[in-house]
Amino acid sequence: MQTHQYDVVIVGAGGAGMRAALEASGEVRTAVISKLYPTRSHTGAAQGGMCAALANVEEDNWEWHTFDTVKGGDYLVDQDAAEIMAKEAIDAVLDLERMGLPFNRTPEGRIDQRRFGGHTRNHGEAAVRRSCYAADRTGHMILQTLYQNCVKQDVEFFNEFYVLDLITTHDLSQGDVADGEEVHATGVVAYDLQTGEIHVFQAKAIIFATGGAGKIFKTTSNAHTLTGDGMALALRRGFPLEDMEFFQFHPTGLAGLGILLSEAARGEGGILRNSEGERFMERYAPTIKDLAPRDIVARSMANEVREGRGCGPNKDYVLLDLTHLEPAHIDAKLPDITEFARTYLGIEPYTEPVPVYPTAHYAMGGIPTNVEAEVLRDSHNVVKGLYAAGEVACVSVHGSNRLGTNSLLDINVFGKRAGRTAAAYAKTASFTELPADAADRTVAQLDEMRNRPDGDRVSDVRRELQETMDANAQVFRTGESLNQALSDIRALQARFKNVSVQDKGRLFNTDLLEALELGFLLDIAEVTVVAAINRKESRGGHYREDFPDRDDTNYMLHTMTYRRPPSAPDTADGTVEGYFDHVEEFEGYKVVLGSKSVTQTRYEPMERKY
Amino acid sequence: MTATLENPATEVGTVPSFEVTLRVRRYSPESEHGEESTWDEFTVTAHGTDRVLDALHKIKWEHDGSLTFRRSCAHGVCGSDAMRINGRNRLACKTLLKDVNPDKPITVEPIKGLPVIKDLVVDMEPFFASYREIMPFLITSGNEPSKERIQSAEQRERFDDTTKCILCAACTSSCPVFWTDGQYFGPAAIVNAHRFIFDSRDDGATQRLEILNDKEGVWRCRTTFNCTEACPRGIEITKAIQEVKRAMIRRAF
Amino acid sequence: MPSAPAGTLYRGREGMWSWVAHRVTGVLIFFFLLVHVLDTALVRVSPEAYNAVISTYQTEIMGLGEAGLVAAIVFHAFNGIRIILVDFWAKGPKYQRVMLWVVIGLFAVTMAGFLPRHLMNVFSGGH
Amino acid sequence: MAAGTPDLAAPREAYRRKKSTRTNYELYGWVFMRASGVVLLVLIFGHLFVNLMVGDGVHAIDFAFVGGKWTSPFWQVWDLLMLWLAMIHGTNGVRTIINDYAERDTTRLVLKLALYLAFTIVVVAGTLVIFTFSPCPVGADPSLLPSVCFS
Ligand SMILES: Cc1cc2nc3c(=O)[nH]c(=O)nc-3n(C[C@H](O)[C@H](O)[C@H](O)COP(=O)(O)OP(=O)(O)OC[C@H]3O[C@@H](n4cnc5c(N)ncnc54)[C@H](O)[C@@H]3O)c2cc1C
Ligand code: HEM
Ligand code: SF4
Ligand code: F3S
Ligand code: FES
Repeated sequence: MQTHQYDVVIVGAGGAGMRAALEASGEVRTAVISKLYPTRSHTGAAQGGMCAALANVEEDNWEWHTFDTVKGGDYLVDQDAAEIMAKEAIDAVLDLERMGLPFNRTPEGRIDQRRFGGHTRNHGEAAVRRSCYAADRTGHMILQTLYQNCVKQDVEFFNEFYVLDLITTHDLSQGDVADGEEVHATGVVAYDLQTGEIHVFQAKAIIFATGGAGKIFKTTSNAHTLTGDGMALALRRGFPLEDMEFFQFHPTGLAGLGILLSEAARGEGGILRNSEGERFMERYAPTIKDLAPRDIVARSMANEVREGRGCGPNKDYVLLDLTHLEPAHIDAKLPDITEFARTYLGIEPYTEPVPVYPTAHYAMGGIPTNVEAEVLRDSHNVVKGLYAAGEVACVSVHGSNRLGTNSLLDINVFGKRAGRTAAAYAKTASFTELPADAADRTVAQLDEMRNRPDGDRVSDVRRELQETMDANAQVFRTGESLNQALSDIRALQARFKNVSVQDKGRLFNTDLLEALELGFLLDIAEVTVVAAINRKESRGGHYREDFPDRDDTNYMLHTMTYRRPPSAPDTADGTVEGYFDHVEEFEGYKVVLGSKSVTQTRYEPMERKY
Repeated sequence: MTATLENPATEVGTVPSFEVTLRVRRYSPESEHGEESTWDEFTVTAHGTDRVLDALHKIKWEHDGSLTFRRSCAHGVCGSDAMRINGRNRLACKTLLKDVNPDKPITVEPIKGLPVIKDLVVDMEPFFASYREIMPFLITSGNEPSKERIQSAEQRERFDDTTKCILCAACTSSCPVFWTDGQYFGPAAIVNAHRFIFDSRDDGATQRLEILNDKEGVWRCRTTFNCTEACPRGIEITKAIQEVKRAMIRRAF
Repeated sequence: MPSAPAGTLYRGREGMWSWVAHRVTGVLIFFFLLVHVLDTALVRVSPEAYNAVISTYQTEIMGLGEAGLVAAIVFHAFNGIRIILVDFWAKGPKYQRVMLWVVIGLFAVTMAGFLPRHLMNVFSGGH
Repeated sequence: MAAGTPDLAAPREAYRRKKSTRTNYELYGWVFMRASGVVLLVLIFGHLFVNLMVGDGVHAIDFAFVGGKWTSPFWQVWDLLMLWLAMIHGTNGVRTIINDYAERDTTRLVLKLALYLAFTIVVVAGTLVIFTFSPCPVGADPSLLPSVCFS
């Protein structure tokens, strides 16, 4: 076992993590721990763009951007955070450009912008060109640019280190904090994949930037490594997760595969058609049609398929039609995604429409933070020295449905803020002594897992989890389907207790890591479903067929999911009688729900029409 | 109920499944074979749109959990899974089984020229060390503009090709010159230098050209084109290397 | 199941094999040149010595070897030009494969012009 | 050749790039290879043509033939240029190859010393021969001499 001491430790080297590192590493001793080489992070897969009201090509301003974000999130957005994000977007883009990001350019040599779903001029009048982009590789360029600047600043990386535990002064999953006491995060425990060695990192400030959890679903645009590690680690320490029921399904995944075709395809003029060749989005969103927010488009597509207007032998997908676009235009603006269609489906997008179907894409929920990226341990208190940014966090700027291009923005704006506040805090704070047994739990877990005799295969349990999530907690949900998912997850949690790994070695044991990741997935799926069962309304990405309407009277609140000991009271901070009071008992713990109010500044909830 | 498909994996059209055999080169110092490499054969059932990565996953998940390889994005954008498939460097997640003649066993080996850690996993550190040496970041002089730097669409186009690199190392580890002693900077480092040398906003070209005007720099490239053929991003690597060489010559004469 | 461990040959394409050939021919020519200069130097010793050595070139076996040498030079020379075009002509890298076929074509034509005559000389016994 | 040698010995040692020289040496070498290549193309093809194709081909080569050629300054310069360019070109080429394949420093050093020694001997010998060559050595068998000796 090795121990390290850093002022700031950043977990995750995706966009959010590296943006934070650039802020912090110049100020204090900083380490970035990542289970992947930084440039392998899934930020690199993002395609379409990053929006900011630069107004380089047409009139635009950050207020409109705020409004679109709020409306897109079906009013569950914390509007103070959305305002900050929209305002700081402009600098975030300019920062990146100055760091060297090769944006596409206008004829005048400025950063070019294009249309994207849900982004409008003057509060919904028409689509506006707000997304700054580099072909359909914007995320790739952001990730590369940030990494390049980390190289420039000599940021210290621990690559292929898996963080497996968070060390805190209190374990809230075991009991409450006494009044007046502060909860501090003091370090993390990491596993060096290459050697199998355990490393304990002591830190004054820790930033979680571990990305999403798309692998709880089967059909997803997310990487194999997006297993919700950061969220699960926080949850296991008794910290809440916010709005987990809201998961975004991106309308245009390659049918059957889930590989994403960016919304930019529609931003550049692509059209969705059903088996009758009809441009069906005209019926669902007459004003902005194919560029409606993702939840609406995904639902419309699923509905077309359900009503028998799907295409293909099984009538189970719709078509994304680019054939009316100039091949040269496609090559210039959408080179990668058309290549995906060719490589993976053997379809030539110049001449044939591409089969698409919604794919699990983005977790709107996550570790709750305030606008300074400080992690909350209930609806008002922060955890000292713990920060989160990026997809792992819930600020909440996306509410119940994220607008396209707002996540690359989120990781830059709040990544920067996290780095800044963490460094500032680390300058004033001192190290907290780590308990001598800080790593014991992790070591025991690893040994136990490694030495377990024959049991279930990790892959079987994972597959069944993903299948039940796809079948029961996807675009359309009902109380019944969700309860089915929950009971499946319960059974799988039980089986997980004796899954066994075949690789018993120490070196590069990915078999073992997959087993641990499965544990994270199960925990995340569990709270996602519990929160979804509890929210008896439809809003944004969460659509309940048994409650098809939005219910602002009862549910204009963020869900907070806590893991508590079985003996703890059934109520959590912010419990609302009759609504957010669901409790699920599991073996050894229970999941308790509370709420957090939604911050509204200038926009009153309205009906969401496009 | 939900509109989720009964069988969401249903492919476009009906694709028959077939049996495919993979011959994988194994190396695991902890195993009974010690420092010796061995070949293992596995036969799995695959479908029409399955990639080599899917087959490797099937092996790992259904046959031998100890088979070790890197992967993440599974669609050719993260650069994790460059390996030698039927003798050529490719990304496992971008190589359809049906395109590599599944009638015969498909050989899978780690990329060449970097130290093997386990099975298909190699130590990437030397590769990234070369990358870091060419100063892969924008170098500017003068004051930061308050808004963006101006760059015309043509100037942006000039280095577009080399911005696509995902640092997968397929090129460098396909280069016969790199195999010999591993001291050569390798095509990937040159590609990333090219990306900045030809960026109109950058002022560090001289330094980078100097770094690559080295015994182990661009002059070691013998234009074998293995790199260009291996690049999963379709970057014209040899062309980029030649452009860097010519830039150096222009500077020297 | 496990068979003997042996890495396979890298399946490079035209570019790689033409480089291998260029290298092999280059070395071949180099060593021939060493010998050739030294034997030519014998003209300094005496006409007899020179002619004695040179006459060994005039056997059939050496004649065939010489044909091989010329082939090596011809390939190396034409491929050298191809490499130079790859280096200095902007479209060179794009057409490298085509150019290799041109090299092979030119090689065939040149050898077709040279070989019959040379072999005739070699086997006809000359003097 | 080494291109595809099934070198398997597997896991290599990690390495550090050695401190290296940043001069224009490799650049000039590279340019020279191309420039000399083009010139050599002409020189060698001319040489081969005259020696092997004109008249009786190889069988025509003897002391008289060579001596006859070198009485002309044109062929003297031609052959001298060819000798030098080909030797530098070839030596530099072989140097590259040694750099590629010799992994141990001592091996590399030994091979290169041998190479440069060979280069020196051959170039010196060749040059001397071309310049100090007398087509009509005294006391030689007249039937072996070129016709110029009798005019
Ligand atoms: C295909 C696709 C296209 C997208 N397109 C767009 C778009 O056009 N516009 C837009 O705004 N958004 C887009 N998004 C969303 C956006 O890309 C992501 O939400 C965002 O990049 C997440 O960044 P991140 O930094 O939070 O996480 P990631 O980039 O996923 O990084 C996570 C990091 O955490 C590390 N990590 C995880 N777990 C551990 C652990 N246990 N220990 C150590 N390290 C760990 C990983 O190694 C990685 O470095 C897209 C997403 C996808 C999947
Ligand atoms: C006939 C005209 C010739 C031409 C056009 C020519 C051209 C070239 C070129 C362009 C190269 C550089 C290749 C590279 O950098 O990849 C080269 C390499 C080489 N040449 Fe020549 N050459 C010629 C004659 C010769 C002769 C006469 C010799 C031998 C003495 C020779 C020996 C070599 C060697 C050994 C190499 C190095 C090969 C390598 O590094 O792979 N060449 N030649
Ligand atoms: S240039 Fe191509 S092959 Fe080389 S590292 Fe980059 S993407 Fe991979
Ligand atoms: S494979 Fe190597 S030799 Fe040059 S053309 Fe590519 S770097
Ligand atoms: S897994 Fe990302 S490139 Fe293959």
